Amino acid sequence: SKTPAPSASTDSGAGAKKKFVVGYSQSNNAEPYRAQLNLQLQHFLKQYPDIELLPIADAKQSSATQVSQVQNFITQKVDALIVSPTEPAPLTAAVQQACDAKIPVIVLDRTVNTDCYTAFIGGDNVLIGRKAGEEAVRLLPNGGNIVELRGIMSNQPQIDRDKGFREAIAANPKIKIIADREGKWVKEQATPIMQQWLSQNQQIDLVYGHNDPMALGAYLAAQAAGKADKIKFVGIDGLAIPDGGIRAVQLGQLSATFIYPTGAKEAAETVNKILHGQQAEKKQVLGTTQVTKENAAELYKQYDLSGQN
Amino acid sequence: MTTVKTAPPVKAPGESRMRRTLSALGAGQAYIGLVLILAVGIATKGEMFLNETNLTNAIGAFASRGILAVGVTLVILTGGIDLSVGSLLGIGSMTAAMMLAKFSLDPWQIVPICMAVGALFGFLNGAGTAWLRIQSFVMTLAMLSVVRGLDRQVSDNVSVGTQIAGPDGKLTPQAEAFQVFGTPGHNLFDRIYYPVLAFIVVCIVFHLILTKTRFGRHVYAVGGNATAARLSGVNVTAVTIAVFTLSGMLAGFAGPIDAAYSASADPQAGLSFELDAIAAAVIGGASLAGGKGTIAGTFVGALILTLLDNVLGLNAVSDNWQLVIKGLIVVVAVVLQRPDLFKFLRGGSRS
Amino acid sequence: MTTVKTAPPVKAPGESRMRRTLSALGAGQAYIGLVLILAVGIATKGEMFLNETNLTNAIGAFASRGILAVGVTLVILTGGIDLSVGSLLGIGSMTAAMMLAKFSLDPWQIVPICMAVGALFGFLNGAGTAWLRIQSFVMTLAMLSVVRGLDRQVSDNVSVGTQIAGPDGKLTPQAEAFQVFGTPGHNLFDRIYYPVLAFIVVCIVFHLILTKTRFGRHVYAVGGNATAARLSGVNVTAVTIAVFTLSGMLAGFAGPIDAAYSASADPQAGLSFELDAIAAAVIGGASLAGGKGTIAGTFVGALILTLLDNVLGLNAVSDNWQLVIKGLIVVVAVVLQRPDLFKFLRGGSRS
Amino acid sequence: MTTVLTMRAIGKSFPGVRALDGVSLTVAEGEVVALLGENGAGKSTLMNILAGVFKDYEGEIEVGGELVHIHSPKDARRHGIAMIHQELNLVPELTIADNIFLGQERALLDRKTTESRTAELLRGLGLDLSPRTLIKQCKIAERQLIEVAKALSQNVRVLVMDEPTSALADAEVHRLYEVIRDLTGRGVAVIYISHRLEELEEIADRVVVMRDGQYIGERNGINRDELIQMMVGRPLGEMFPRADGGSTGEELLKVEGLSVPGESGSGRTPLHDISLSVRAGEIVGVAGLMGAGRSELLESIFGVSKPAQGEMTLGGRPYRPKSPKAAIRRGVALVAEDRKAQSLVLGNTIGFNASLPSLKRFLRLGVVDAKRENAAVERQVRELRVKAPGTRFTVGNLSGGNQQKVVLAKWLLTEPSLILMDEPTRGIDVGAKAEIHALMSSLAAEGKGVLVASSELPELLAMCDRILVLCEGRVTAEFRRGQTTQEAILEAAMARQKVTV
Ligand SMILES: Nc1ncnc2c1ncn2[C@@H]1O[C@H](COP(=O)(O)OP(=O)(O)OP(=O)(O)O)[C@@H](O)[C@H]1O
Ligand SMILES: Nc1ncnc2c1ncn2[C@@H]1O[C@H](COP(=O)(O)OP(=O)(O)OP(=O)(O)O)[C@@H](O)[C@H]1O
Ligand SMILES: [Mg+2]
Ligand SMILES: [Mg+2]
Repeated sequence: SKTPAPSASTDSGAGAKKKFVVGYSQSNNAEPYRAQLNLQLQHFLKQYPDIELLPIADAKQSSATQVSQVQNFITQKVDALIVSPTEPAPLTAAVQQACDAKIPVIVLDRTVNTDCYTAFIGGDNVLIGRKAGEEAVRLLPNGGNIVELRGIMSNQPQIDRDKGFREAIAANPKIKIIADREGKWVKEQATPIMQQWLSQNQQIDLVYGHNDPMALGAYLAAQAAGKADKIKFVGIDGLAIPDGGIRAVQLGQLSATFIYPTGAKEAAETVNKILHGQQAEKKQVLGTTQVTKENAAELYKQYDLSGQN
Repeated sequence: MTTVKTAPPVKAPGESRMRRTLSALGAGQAYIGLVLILAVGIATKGEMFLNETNLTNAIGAFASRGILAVGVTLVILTGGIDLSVGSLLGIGSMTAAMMLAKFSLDPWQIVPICMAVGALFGFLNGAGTAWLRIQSFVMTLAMLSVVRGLDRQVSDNVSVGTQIAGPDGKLTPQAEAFQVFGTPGHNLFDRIYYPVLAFIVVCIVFHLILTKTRFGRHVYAVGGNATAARLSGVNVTAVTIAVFTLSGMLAGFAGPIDAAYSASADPQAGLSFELDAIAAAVIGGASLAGGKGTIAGTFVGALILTLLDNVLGLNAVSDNWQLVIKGLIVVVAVVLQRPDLFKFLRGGSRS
Repeated sequence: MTTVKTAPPVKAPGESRMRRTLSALGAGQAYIGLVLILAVGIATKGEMFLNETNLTNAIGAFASRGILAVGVTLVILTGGIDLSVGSLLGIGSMTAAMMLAKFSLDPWQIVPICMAVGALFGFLNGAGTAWLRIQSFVMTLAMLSVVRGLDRQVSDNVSVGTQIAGPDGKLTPQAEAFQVFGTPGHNLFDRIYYPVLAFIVVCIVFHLILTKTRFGRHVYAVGGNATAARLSGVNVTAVTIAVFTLSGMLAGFAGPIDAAYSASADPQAGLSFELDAIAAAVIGGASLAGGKGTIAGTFVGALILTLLDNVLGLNAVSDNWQLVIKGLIVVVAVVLQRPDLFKFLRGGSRS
Repeated sequence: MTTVLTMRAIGKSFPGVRALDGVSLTVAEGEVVALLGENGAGKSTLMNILAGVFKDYEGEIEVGGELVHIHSPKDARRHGIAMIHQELNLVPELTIADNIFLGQERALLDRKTTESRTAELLRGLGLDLSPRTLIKQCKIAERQLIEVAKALSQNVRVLVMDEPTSALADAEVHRLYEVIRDLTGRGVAVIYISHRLEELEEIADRVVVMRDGQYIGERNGINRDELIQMMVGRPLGEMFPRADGGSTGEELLKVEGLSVPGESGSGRTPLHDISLSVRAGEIVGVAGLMGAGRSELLESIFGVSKPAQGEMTLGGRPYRPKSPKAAIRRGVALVAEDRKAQSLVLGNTIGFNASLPSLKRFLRLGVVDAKRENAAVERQVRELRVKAPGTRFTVGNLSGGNQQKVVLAKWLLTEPSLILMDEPTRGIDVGAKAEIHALMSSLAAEGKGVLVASSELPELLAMCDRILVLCEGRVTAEFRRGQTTQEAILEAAMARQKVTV
């Protein structure tokens, strides 16, 4: 690659009306959270008429695929690149290549191990885990037993959501995590695990799921065993889809969930700024909102994008 | 002197009874792997393991995969393989959830539709294998990809819930009815979990088809020696297409069961279920070379897989060690249940 | 009278030359699928597709899976299957990263260790298949699980980076050297991407082994007719164990390549790579029944898979449709490249 | 003459079968010893032990006066023992040269040498094939000769031939005799198994007879009747028990102008403009050299390959079978040439195989009535005197001749009106052969049509009302019963037409 300037790349398009081309490599489309992110990003970028988002590339959870996707985008000489890495390390070199090719890179959601990117936008999983832990402490004032459904063990969000949670519940020594298993982020995996926990006849007071589907999978198992009322369920993600966490809170299935911000809006704004030569913040860490029965309806309306695209 | 010649009687009555008992024992051998796991379960967890709820839960979690395994067994018996069943289950579950969410169809309308969808793709698998003579591994791997793509496209990558609430905040009658497919806690006579029932019924039906009908014989013949089958008047093409279609149909049927189990259809539903299904068949004694295997074996294979999971889970074995131990026990179970185990241990015996 | 008998000349010199040309054409047939994809790539994206960097990137992304495919081809040729290669690549990559991170070993020390680790597990696969007579599908599926569990256990479920910085904040010399295994951007003579080179070398070596050595001949014989091979004095057991060991060894070798490519060893690395590897072999014409297939075919199969991905990606086809189109094109490619395509199209031809 | 091989008190058991019991055998240098015995007598088992097929056996083996232990084919080869197995054992996807030198290659292959050696060996057997031809493209008779070439490729002291001629026609058989004489001239000992007694007369120095896994006795001269008596334990009457010229009825099958294109490289012979007819109650023979198209003709009539041109009628109605299924529905049966590849599901039971084409007969409400099925199979199997412990016995474990009987049973159960037989007595002992001949006669007597292709001319001469002779896919002669001789048939079989390409 012979280092073309980012804007020079659209020469072929010529003419006065210049359209910027943006590529986005998503780590895995088929997670509800990421599907939502895609939807939002498309929605927000549409509001900038001179920006064209290429069809979103789905790495299907494979770092190797994602690296070649980033390389494809470099080959296509996109004007800006957004990446949601599957894992930090594998994408580092690819992002470096984009950087060398003078293509601005926005890292969305998960980090990479290089500073050579233009902006990072993402949630703080340790923070969210901590909030969930604080909620658990609040829900179990007299202490109690918690079971934890983890995401894929080696995923960074799993590690962070676990870390923050454990930090927070240390506040009450009478709260104990009595069991934890890998639910792999999947609802269907969580149900039998919860069933086994229930079979072990231990007192379970709260289920902490690293995402809403797992918490809900556990809820199904508890409901079947007639124990759903005596157990609290806390999840993370808070998606505004009919099958998502906000609705589950509204229905009383989850005691609480925490919105893991997609950052789509911020990403769209940042892309626009960068493409027009404006300064953009290098690191934007997004907060979270706790979804409760009270604010659920309103949050759903706020984040619901169905019908807008 | 002719008497001497005719002497070897094809089946002396006394001998035959003994033989039959022996061969029944040999079949008993096939259950050793299962017995082993049951024994470990009971030894370590006793009542906690060996109670109706736990066993129902364990088998229920595997029911949809078990149903896939029955279809896959048919295909394997003819010497093929079906890698697309996981995706077909996925599209079946998505079809079911959408029919429910968008059109408020009743269960008895949903099931035939899902089965038809599965059968259609299964038919294409069969057509590609039998008519285009593509190796079934490639054909069904391609189908796995195509169907998963379609599934994700129609669902827009968003999971579709099946617990549809009406304006009154309660489940609609259709959504209520849909739960019988397997939302945990919905049982026949408050005891029999529907998916387990469905799995067992499917096993029985296909066991009868394979053992009692001409079609069943033809399935074994095609897998045992396709040329000989054709020269014996078997329509090898038709049999091949039929087994793939049936496998697809069963996967379609497993769709709503899976959707009800999770109370939602995930665009990723059924991902890599094909491996579990094939594993159940092969652990149950089906030979990937074709011509050898039974539904009973597949049933046992499915039980081994799911009960093993359950025993390890109840014993709170860590996730990583579960992977290790599961692999080891599968090997041990397969070795133990070979019919010629004793001969094998004594050494000897060729190829 | 015997003179009359010997008359029918089976090989007239003129005819033989024609025959050979024809059969060479028939081999050319095998590349039609690939040519088709290249044509689509060039037609739709021209220079953007057909340039060294892009092709290198595309093939480089698949290199480690391509190496797995070579090993898997060996196993398939003997009539077996190896599902464990993805996990073995995983443990190979973890071994490499740990050797680098914990013991600061040099690349030439790391590679043999990784290959030995892979070969060890491969040997166990072979032993289970040949000695315990477990179907290789079950044996390697169990190994897939066991090795993944071990991989996750030794790594404590945390990925291990390979870009180790020394006290001066720069990469250690070993980490620097490790990058040649395939960290993107590290090329031989600034042009040749090492993993692509490694893949091609592995292909050539194993092509020669299969076509020029006794061992290669025996591999084909075992897969083509194990009984005949045994009766001819071929040590079927040894050949079986050898191919699994080699497959494991190659997977171990692919480990550091994958680790360098990702600049880290993920405990999940290699997940479901086995399907890609087997698909490459089978698309390349290997028959799962054994005895039929070539390394050249597998190489073409790997190119088809990875270039297809690349073309679809460059054309910015949406991912869901990519899955659909990919499945369809694989089917078309496989149909087009069958050696008897023309005969097949004319109808007729019986199995 | 010095003794090269001594087998002493050899015994072998399989589950439920005592295949060999205390059998001894000695063979001297340059001697041809024939092993004779009924199907299932244990001949192949005895020789398989010698060739290292089985890991364990009872008894002792001495080669060249030295006690040896043979537990693998490699051991056998080391002691200079080579065997041509009864069932063909070649790798279809490899070339002839690769197959011949399989297991004896150098670590680095030497194509040139092996191919030129192969060409030499093939020439010696009168086979004009390129060493690079794939086995799957070779005809079954060619494959059998390739097996011979494979055995000859080694430096042998003892050569075992287990029915090496079962797929060969006379000309090839004589070529094989020349090869054997050449070998014995060089001091090689040959053990020769065959059910064709007339072959033994020509080639064997000594005949050893086995029955039910035991040594019965041996003779130096060949006295047919005595040998048969020893083999089957009773005198056997007429070998070919067909009364002269059976009365024939209506025309059953009529074939006119049948042409089938061959496929290059598939080993199939094209057929040109063949016309024939078979009447009810008639046995029609088809003679020809190997590759003459006999099998192809029968298979075409059975709907295996679609004819390009020609008309057929069956029982007066037009007959154009699209598939074997259609043929079977019209009451046609084919006893195919290669029982292992074309006729049997080896891994399944006798009962499964026997009832496969006739299951329709046993259906009740769409379900197979196992009782009726079993009864019918058992009756048929007993009638044909299949030697097996029961109908649930795995076909693959039967002796070759008994497998052939299962194939016959399978087709008789379909109650065909026209039965096509391709080498029906291949690998069948004299006793059983007589039974099959009797069976053919009785089928004809029942008013069925029989069309039989065979490489054994005496069989055709004795059994058939008419004999068609094929050469390179054309009918070159037709003889009526009693109006021809072996020589006349052979001449017609070699009446090659000048083909202008
Ligand atoms: N692998 C096996 N398992 C079980 N029984 C076997 C096996 N091989 C041979 N037998 C049995 O051993 C007996 C002897 O068989 P063998 O093949 O030696 O007969 P044969 O004399 O060669 O007969 P034929 O002339 O038909 O070839 C038969 O009853 C046969 O069924
Ligand atoms: N590649 C093959 N696939 C299937 N069958 C084959 C193949 N090669 C040969 N055969 C068999 O061999 C037969 C060819 O023999 P053909 O009809 O030409 O001669 P024939 O007179 O029957 O002589 P013989 O059977 O003695 O060789 C085919 O009809 C078929 O039964
Ligand atoms: Mg024999
Ligand atoms: Mg023939």
